[in-house]
Amino acid sequence: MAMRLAYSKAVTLALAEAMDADSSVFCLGEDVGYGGAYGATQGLRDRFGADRVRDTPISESAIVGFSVGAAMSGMRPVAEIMHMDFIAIAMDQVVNQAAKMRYMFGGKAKVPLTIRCGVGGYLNAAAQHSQSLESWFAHIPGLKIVSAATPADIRQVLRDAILDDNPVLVLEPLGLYENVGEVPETYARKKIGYCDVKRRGEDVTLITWGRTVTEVLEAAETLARDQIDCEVIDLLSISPWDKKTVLESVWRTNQAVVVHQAHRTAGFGAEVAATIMEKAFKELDAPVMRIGALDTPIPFAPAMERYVLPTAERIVSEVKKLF
Amino acid sequence: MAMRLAYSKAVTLALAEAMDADSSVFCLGEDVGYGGAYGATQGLRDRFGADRVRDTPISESAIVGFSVGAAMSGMRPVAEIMHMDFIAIAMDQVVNQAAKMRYMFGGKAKVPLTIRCGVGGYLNAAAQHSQSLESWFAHIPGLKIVSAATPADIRQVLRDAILDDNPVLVLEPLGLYENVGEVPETYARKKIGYCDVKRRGEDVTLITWGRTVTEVLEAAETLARDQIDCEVIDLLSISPWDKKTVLESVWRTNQAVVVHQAHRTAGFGAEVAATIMEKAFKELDAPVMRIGALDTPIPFAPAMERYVLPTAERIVSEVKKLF
Amino acid sequence: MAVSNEGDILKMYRQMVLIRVAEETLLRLFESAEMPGFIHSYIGEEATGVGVCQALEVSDVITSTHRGHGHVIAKGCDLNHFFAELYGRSNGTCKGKGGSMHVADLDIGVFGANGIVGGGVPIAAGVALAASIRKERRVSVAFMGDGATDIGPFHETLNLAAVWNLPVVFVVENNGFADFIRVSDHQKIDRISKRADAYGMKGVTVDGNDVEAVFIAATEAVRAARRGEGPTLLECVTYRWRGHFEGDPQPYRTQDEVEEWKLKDPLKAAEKRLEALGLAVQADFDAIRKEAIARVESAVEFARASPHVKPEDALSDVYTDMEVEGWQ
Amino acid sequence: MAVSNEGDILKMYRQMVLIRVAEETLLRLFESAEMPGFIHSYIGEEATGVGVCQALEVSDVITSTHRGHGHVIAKGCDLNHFFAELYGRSNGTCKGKGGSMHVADLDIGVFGANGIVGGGVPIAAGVALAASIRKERRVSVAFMGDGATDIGPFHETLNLAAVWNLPVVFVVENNGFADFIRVSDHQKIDRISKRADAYGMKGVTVDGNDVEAVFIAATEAVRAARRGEGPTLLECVTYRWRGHFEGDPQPYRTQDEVEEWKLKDPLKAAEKRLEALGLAVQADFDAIRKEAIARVESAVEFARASPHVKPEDALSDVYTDMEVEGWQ
Ligand SMILES: Cc1ncc(C[n+]2csc(CCOP(=O)(O)OP(=O)(O)O)c2C)c(N)n1
Ligand SMILES: Cc1ncc(C[n+]2csc(CCOP(=O)(O)OP(=O)(O)O)c2C)c(N)n1
Ligand SMILES: [Mg+2]
Ligand SMILES: [Mg+2]
Repeated sequence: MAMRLAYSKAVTLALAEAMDADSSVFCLGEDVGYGGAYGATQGLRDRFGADRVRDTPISESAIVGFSVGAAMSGMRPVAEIMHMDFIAIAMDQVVNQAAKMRYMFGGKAKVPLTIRCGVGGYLNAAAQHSQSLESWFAHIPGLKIVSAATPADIRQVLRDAILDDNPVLVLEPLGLYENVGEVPETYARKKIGYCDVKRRGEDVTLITWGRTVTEVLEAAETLARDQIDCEVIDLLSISPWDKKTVLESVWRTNQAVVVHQAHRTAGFGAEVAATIMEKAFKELDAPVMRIGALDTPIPFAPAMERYVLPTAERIVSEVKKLF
Repeated sequence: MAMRLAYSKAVTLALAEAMDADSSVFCLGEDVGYGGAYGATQGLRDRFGADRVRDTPISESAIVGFSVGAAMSGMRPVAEIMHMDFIAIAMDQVVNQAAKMRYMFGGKAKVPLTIRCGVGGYLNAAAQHSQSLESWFAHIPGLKIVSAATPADIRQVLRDAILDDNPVLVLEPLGLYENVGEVPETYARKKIGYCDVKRRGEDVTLITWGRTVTEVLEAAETLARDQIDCEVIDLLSISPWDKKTVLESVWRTNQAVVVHQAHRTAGFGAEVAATIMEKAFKELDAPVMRIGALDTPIPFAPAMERYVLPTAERIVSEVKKLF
Repeated sequence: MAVSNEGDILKMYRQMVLIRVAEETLLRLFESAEMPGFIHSYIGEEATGVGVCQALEVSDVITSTHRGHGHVIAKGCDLNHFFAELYGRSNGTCKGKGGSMHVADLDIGVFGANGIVGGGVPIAAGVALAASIRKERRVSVAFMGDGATDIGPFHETLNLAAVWNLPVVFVVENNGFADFIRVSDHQKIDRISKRADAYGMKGVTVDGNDVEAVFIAATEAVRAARRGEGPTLLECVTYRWRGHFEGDPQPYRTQDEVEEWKLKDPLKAAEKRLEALGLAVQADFDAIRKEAIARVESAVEFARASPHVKPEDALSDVYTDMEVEGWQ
Repeated sequence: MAVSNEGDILKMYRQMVLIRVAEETLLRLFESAEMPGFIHSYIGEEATGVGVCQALEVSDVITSTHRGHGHVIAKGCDLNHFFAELYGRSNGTCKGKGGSMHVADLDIGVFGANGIVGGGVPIAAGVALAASIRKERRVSVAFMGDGATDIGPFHETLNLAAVWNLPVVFVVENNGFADFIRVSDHQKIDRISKRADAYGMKGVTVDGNDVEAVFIAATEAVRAARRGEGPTLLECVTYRWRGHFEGDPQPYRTQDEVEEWKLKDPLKAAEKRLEALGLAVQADFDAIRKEAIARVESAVEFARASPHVKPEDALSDVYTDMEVEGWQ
């Protein structure tokens, strides 16, 4: 029996299940005890107690740093960074500590740490509350990164992340928290690194993740009306990513477009595009197209923000250029 | 009359010239008053006084944050981050503040800030003292990034950075500080965004920057003996980068390899490769090759570090695969 | 401590009323979805921003926070362009690029509201550093919340500002909460101003709802800074009447608690004082409020009539010398 | 304060000598270029690491710093694998991946030296958080330098550790300098332990060259932590005999100053105390030193004879469950 849940409640579900299943799982972050700024941890403190659902001061570096220490001691902390922009305060702990501990210590440490980040724009929250910074972390060995666009997927990837013995960033698009969808009753673990083909198609492979999944799917519907048959792959896992599935699709469609909400320049789309071109150079009819936010800080005024960020409409008009 | 100077002394020269030319230029950072951990600011405090050459506590966030405020007040601070790894402490001030101030404030602020960072490995300094993180910053609108591999080039780009009205990161490869080379007597300003073709060649375009410039040039010499005639472009400026020169070269050679010391995955090489493939798809005989550090934290033991980081020898063997 | 110039109280009262009315108006506009983004209301905390800014000269600089409307208006930001910014219009103070969390006006020393907690703290110190190097008389003020005193850059900044003896005042608006978290749950000390001791800096706590007390303490701190005596940490104890942001369900406190604090309304307190001093009577207060309403309404009209931004406007102001590429 | 168990002093003296000899040996090896990387010498500061670690149980945890050799040896790290790590050999504590700045041995509670100033501070608190949640008796200690007390994560950590009342001790080794900068030039307070007040935490300063005093203070702090009384900030005042790193030209101090501090040699002080207590005489000290030399020499031999790393070893230990691709 599947349930219908809002995205934020699917997060809560995953956290509750994980805490039920394993007493070493605990949550910490700003306001998480009161349910979180976006309601994703509602009810957890009542259920699991203040010891395991911890409100913190505004101290991102301590939030992540304490989590690293706790993880090295055998706990499975789930830290929340309210907006990914704020992870800037905690970069040392994420990148120089969490990511490298195991390696620096010759494989003797395990850091089973999950960092949930609200991510991205379309909130009219301007330049310091709208960033999608996954490419920073994809560049850092030792980290894994997942993201999801539907309630079912976030439940899956978040639980997978918590079970993973490595530090994993879980990116939750802020603009999707209220979207409702089906969530399967049971969870079965999958090892991080899988993607999901959200739509089968023959003409072009659209690769995306996070917030733009919904935009891409909408674009694919529109394009279908113009006889352009899109395959849509939601990476779900950005690091590592499922190259095999993507390449097999591109070998078949001979065209690829990568779409993300992060800035286009030096976004993770560049990695995907470069990889596809390395491995499917002969099969490609055209260069891999990259669609991302324009290279400006995210502006406040809605009309400008909608212009800067990729939308379904924009994706349609860009993809059409290939045909 | 050119001078022969060590790289670190070319940095000192550029700083002294800039401070001589403009009283709003000042330096701050850990140990800069005592000449800096790597000797790049030696003698400056004696010459310009403790007001303009300032030792700071170990407070990277304050170093950059104070610089942002001073820059917005019309000063031209030159902040030093001893190893780029430590910029992790200051990411908020670099990315959320310095980069975005002008934009968030509707173009009314100017942030003429220079951030000098020692960068990269080959020092046996292990995972937290060896990173090359330029791709993080290339992803952030509002920042510029330059790097240089020779004394002459660092004098040029550093002075250009200080004169620039935007925040500029200047990456100084730690492994090159003691290299000696000619530096022209006079400086003439160039607007950031230029590259330097360090070697003309017909068979393949090698694009690189920073520490790997010397490795690539050495590799090109070796390859020449095998009749492989490499063009070597030192980007010098990573953001923005001189696409035109690179593309014109690739249109001619029909092959491109991008080499950097940063990790390969999601490194700036992905951006360069993706761009070349977008703009020279038809001209390319093979996919753009990317050579970067392997995707592991930088290990301590010299034998492992040399394996992980790209070396001239490795570049030779990789490039040969194209022929 | 010397009583402030009595005329100042009236002036400050006027400012507080203006802020109150502006904020009340904003809430209505926001509720009716006329205004995009997030709103963090300053209602109840007016005495702090006003008392501090009254101690400043135009050439002095403030950095503000996500809860910045009060600071910005108190420092003298033009209301028309302020409202236009909140509407995201092209003649807003930031051309619609900043919005509520980034209102700025460098000409009058508003170096910006800031969406990052603690983000403006080192920046204000950097302004003071520039003043110190150039031997200018400029003083800067960093406004921050109680929550901001827990974040790393606060610590780095206060330490270095003390070491360099900079002309900066760190104003902590202790409004009882950091987001949903009570001060007593995010730090274990009874006075935030105690943190000054960790830096060899002067620390002062005042009633942040008493505009005169704030003004006097701020004047003292600003004078000390200007005289080269270095920074002060000034804690103003006040209370946030509204939720953290508009829409906050506020499970963390009772309405009773809020009502209790409303009895300490800084505007009412100022009215009492003005009456006691014989400087004004109820009719004056009514007139002042009416005048404020008129000013705010006209600013809202200005904003509503302001030109909408063009999508492509987004491409400018990233760099001083380069345009960014738009969609082809 | 109660005198420590007298046997402890002898034990601690032994440890200090071992560290001193290990460090002296390292310097020679480093100078002869036998050892790669950077070396930050602990000579002169032995009493701090030893006094603190003596107060700990094996299951207690420390996080250390770039100047970590002393801490790590004092906590009981096996000398053979310690030296092998510094040589970058595959049977080093970190398989040659960490080197001097990252020596770690989780089994005996060494959660690593750390190359980032302040990097280990929140990590130690996180270990204490785990102990607190699981109601274990484990206490953790974060070692840090005076310089580390200026960095943001220090502040965030101490505040939160106090709020959560965690079983952690923050040990500040005030050795007079942060890199080239004197403490008086990087902070304006006379006692770093004063910073504890900013967090509602207990702060103590002791003579960091008096191993007994350090031990007593650390024991008290550890006991308090174990009893659920929360964290302590323990400042140990000592002095760095060598340059910041080997090769540092030290323009920032005179040799006279160094010589003065050498008169306060913690080893010599312990010898005096042992003699006064009638627990040992010069011949014992000579024997202890000889024994230390033998242990260190044998560890160096072990390291030298240890297998070299293979380049491809670099590919493992990035993740628990994935290998990284090497060159094709
Ligand atoms: C670095 C950072 N972390 C978290 C947030 C989210 N956030 C916005 S306001 C706020 C609370 C601020 O509390 P306080 O400093 O007391 O200011 P107040 O809202 O009470 O005025 C938080 C946590 C942020 N903007 N920046
Ligand atoms: C975040 C960061 N900034 C700068 C450095 C460079 N650095 C290494 S050690 C050191 C000085 C540390 O001083 P202190 O904390 O007093 O320790 P000590 O060296 O005196 O033992 C500095 C600045 C670093 N490793 N990390
Ligand atoms: Mg508050
Ligand atoms: Mg020190």
